[in-house]
Amino acid sequence: MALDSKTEFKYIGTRPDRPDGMDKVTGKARYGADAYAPGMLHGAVVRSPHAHAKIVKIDASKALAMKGVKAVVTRADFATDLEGEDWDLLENTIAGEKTLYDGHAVAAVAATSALIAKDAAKLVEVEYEILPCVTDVDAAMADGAPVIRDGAADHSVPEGLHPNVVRYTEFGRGDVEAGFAAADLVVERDFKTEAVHQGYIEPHACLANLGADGKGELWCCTQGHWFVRRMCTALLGLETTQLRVTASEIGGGFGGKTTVFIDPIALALSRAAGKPVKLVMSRSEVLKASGPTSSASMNVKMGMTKDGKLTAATAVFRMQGGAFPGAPMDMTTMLAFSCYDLDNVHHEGFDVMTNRPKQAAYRAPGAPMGAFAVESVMDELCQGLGLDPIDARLTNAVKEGTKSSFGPRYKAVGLIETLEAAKAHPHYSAPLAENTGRGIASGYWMNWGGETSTSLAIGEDGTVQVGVGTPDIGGSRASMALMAAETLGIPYENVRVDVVDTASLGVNEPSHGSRATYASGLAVIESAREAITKLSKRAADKWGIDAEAVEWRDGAAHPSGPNAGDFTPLSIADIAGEMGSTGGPITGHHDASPTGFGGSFGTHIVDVHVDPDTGKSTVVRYTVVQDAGKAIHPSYVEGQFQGGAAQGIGWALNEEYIYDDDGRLQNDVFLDYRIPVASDLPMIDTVIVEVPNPGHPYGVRGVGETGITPPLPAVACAISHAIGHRMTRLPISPPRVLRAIQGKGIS
Amino acid sequence: MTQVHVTTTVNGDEVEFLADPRETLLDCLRDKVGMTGAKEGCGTGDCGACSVTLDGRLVCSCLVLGVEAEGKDIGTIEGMADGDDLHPLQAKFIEYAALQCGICTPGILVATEALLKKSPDPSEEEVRYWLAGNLCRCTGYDKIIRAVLDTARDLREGV
Amino acid sequence: MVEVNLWSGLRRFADGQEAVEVEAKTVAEVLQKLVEAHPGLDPVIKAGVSVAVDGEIVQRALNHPVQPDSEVFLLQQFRGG
Amino acid sequence: MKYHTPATFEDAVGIAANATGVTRFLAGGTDVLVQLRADIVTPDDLIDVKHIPGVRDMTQNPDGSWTIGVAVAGAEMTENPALIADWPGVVEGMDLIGSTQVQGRATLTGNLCNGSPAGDAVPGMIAAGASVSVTGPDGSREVAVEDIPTGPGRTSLAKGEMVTAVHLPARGQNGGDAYLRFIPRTEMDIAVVGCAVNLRVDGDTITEARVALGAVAPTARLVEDAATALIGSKLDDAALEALAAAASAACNPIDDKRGTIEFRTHVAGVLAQRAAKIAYARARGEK
Repeated sequence: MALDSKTEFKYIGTRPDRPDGMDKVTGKARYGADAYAPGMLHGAVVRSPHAHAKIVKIDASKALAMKGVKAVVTRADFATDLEGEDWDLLENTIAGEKTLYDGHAVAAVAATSALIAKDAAKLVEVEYEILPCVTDVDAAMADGAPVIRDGAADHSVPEGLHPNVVRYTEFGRGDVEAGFAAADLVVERDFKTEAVHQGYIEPHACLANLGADGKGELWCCTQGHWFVRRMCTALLGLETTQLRVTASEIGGGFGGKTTVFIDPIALALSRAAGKPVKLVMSRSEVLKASGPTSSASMNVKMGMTKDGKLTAATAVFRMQGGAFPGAPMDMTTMLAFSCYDLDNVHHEGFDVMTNRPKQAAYRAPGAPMGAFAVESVMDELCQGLGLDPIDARLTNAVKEGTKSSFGPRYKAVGLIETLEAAKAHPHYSAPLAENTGRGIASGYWMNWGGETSTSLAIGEDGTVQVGVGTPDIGGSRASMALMAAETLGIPYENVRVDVVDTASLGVNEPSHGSRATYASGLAVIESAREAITKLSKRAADKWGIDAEAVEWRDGAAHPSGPNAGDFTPLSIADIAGEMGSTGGPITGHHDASPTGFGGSFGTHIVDVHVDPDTGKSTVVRYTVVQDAGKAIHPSYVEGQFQGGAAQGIGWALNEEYIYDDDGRLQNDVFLDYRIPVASDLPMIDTVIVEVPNPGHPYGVRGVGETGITPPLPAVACAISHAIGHRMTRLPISPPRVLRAIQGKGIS
Repeated sequence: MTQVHVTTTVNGDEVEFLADPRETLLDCLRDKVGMTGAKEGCGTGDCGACSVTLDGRLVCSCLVLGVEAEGKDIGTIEGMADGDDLHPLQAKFIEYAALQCGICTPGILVATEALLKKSPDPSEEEVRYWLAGNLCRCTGYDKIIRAVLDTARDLREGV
Repeated sequence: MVEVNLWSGLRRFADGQEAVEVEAKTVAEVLQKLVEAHPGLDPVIKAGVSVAVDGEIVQRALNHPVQPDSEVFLLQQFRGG
Repeated sequence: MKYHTPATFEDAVGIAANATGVTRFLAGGTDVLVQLRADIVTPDDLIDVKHIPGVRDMTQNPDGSWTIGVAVAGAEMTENPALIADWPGVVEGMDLIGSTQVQGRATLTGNLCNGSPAGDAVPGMIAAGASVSVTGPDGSREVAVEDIPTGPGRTSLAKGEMVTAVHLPARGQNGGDAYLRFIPRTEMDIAVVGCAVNLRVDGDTITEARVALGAVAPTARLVEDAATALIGSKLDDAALEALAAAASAACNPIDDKRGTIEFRTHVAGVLAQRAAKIAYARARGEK
């Protein structure tokens, strides 16, 4: 769908109050754990304390004998005929023959109270035969490493690699050796990043009710309730549409709530007990057994001439995604050099299994690790050649028509515009204090369209209700209402937007891939246009003229010109008030898998102070510049920029999964899984660049994910400049910085 | 099971419930009193989503036992607005888009209300340190801090 | 004929070629003809690929039109968060 | 789990002494509830001491010393200007524990009796020369704070014994104390290293000093060599260097998720110097 010629907007670009604001500031909004049902039971999950173990026997008799216990389920209570990704999903939901990571679910209990369920779970006796485990990506690829699951590798893996390497990719173009030979400076570095967690504040929670007749209802916090429906029905052997899934308000997701963990277990418990079952994860369960990111071991080599032109680039990404295939090495490889125009480029990627939980998406999945490595090398090249890091990026920046490093040519994109805006920003030229370094980095996320279905209905008074299927994580209902109001020409306040259940619309992909405002927004605009066509037809019928002779503007039908006739305009309320007697209800609807999503580039500037005596880093100033295409509700666009930056800062400085030699997670509480707190951060300045996306009527680009990509390298480069040593391993914790300052390496 | 009968005051109203001594005040508020505005984000006092006041003192309700509430005066997010009139902090949070997913918002509002009672003219640093125990993963805190500082200014100036 | 660019890891399934010419008017036909010409690509395409046509990543939009002069790339499947 | 609300220390001690299972005293609960939640410790008897008269009192005695009740929350200490004026280091150690919300509940006594080597309130108390009253089935005794912890999670308190009050000595003239800790974030972390310095000056010269370190050994510890490095000096560079060396030498830490041996040992010296400078300035009235 093409960009409208419209450039003047009445509602889009304004900052009205979000429709769910009142409920969220008064405590009324209902999240995953805020649902209750009559006769409801509480569930608790029995989890493996071992990273890798054979399940010899499960004896639930003592638990079942406990007063108040109504059901115990194990793997035997789920579908048995699954293969491929569905089998992986089930195996991750509840262990079969082996437990594959610390916290892997083994069984579950339903009881009349949460305390009884918790006590009963401790009485489920599981006999384990402990197996050797591996949690590090490089160790898992090495000869002699414990095999997580033989035969898990797919067609892409060349012979001779360890069975834990389950997918492989390799692509590029040109002659990289000739390119490096033409360079004035070549820099090659190894990098490592640890796994991190999305860190949403709301733990996974659901309320399930499944009958023996195979009909069920599920309330849960999710980014995509149609995905939940498909996954749960597959795992439980149900017909897809017999399960109605309602998405609660969602307390953060960032990709981590695009899959299922406890929902199928709650449904199985409900089916076994014949009652509704509520299941809520503890924070420890979330950290141990939901879906953190991949960790990565990387090598990047880039060559540059002394005037700043990149001549060649290669990258190798080894990424572990837990005990299942799926580490996002495909996205990492494709996006690693996405900022640069390269004739000679080569990528290699390995998807490696370890004894860790199955990785899930996390904001621009796979991209931040690659950006960390590539932008760090870019920075070192600029440093070595005495070039301004923004000028050097401008020399190589992709633009419309540039062939991307992964193949296709870019349509209109805004990298150059973000670089120019960053260079012009006062932050870039501000003086630096002692022991403080400045880092610059760019990043990209290509965004997504995906299956989308929306509906819109006109009320009797001319107000409008909109139903969308993409859960609202960060204010998207406000954006939908703005787009509907703009299209219909009616006040923002006259539009109500709901995230409706799976029985109310066609299939919707989750709110992932930065698609909600683009794809659901586009569908809402099209739904509104369909309704306008119908509204105009009613006016035409009333006036006795052709529908083509009716023009819709400012929320009313007008004769399109003097030739159409002299009629008093009919407002949406006028037409709606009579619709029952002029042909019935008036609605609009749109179903599509739109492909005109446009990617978003961003450039970040950060100043970091380092205490030379302790190695402690403090972010003292931060600026985000990013292309939004068109900011529908600028406050929530800024919010996405700021939130992405904060998560990236956490990833760079303090967040990490720490496993001991037995594969047990050492930091399964927020005390030790250290996400940034309010006093850790400065204000985060934002600049919204608008290079319209030609694939959306109003020019929208998704903005959610790009913002987490530049902070990793930007922070790392700032610290490297502050201390005079290149930091190549995340997190850049104080002990690592201190070692670097003391010249002891950065292990 | 030895449940203890607890009589306490929540937002000015007397309430009674039976609590197992192991249940937290948060469990009791949510599951027994029907007030789900306080959220459990961690259960270990690290995230602040369950913030309430206990005899006027800001606490994590996950770190208070339900049985300890006997005879106490508890304030929750549900008591912050005066009927339909939002507290100025609540209104400013909406106006400034100081929430995205909103799960941390009740705790942050209860905490900042306590701050402004104690310190009507806080510095940015003071607000940030006061809220260090209220984790927000969506916003990067920027708009939250601005909303608190500007509400404090409005209240001082009688806006 | 439409030239379809493969990522180089796929060369071993396509007789060493990096680009394969097929007669096709839609994305569905592109994929079908590729597999007919090079059956080794079948598991790759079944496992999921993205298709880019003239800079637009159309993923599985099988009815998406393809012109003889279109620039077509097979890409690894996209995943977002 | 049985929940008790004794009205006197005698009753509390009686319950604890006669209990057959696991017993815990509940004051602020910020450790007990976390351990309960994580299934680390589920007491059979939980004895809430907050119903005992006087446990919320902070009293300055006629001799200038302080008696702090076992249920006085950190937030109450930071709202007591006279206490802060006398013992700023003790108060800032307490104030660093957890969030504002945790400060509404956490207590000096709880932090001490939890037995964590990283408790932020403990080094300040040790440096101050604080003691606690301990009451048990066999009567009461006064114990120096540094003699309470015996190892991670362990104390010298016998079965049925409990701390009933904390005593801080009179501040006296020309004294100052300070506590600093290292954490990777700005708040909400467990100390990787903690250091408290308490000293007295005569003019520019340090005449008395006590230095305590936390999180660098199985218990918080008093470091006499560090004090020796300070006494008689004017906090010149040589004294600071000797102080750092003594502090680092006193470390016997572990590598764990929060820090390495190497890092803790180095930073103990850095913090000792920084805390000494603050304490010195305070002692000289440069507050």
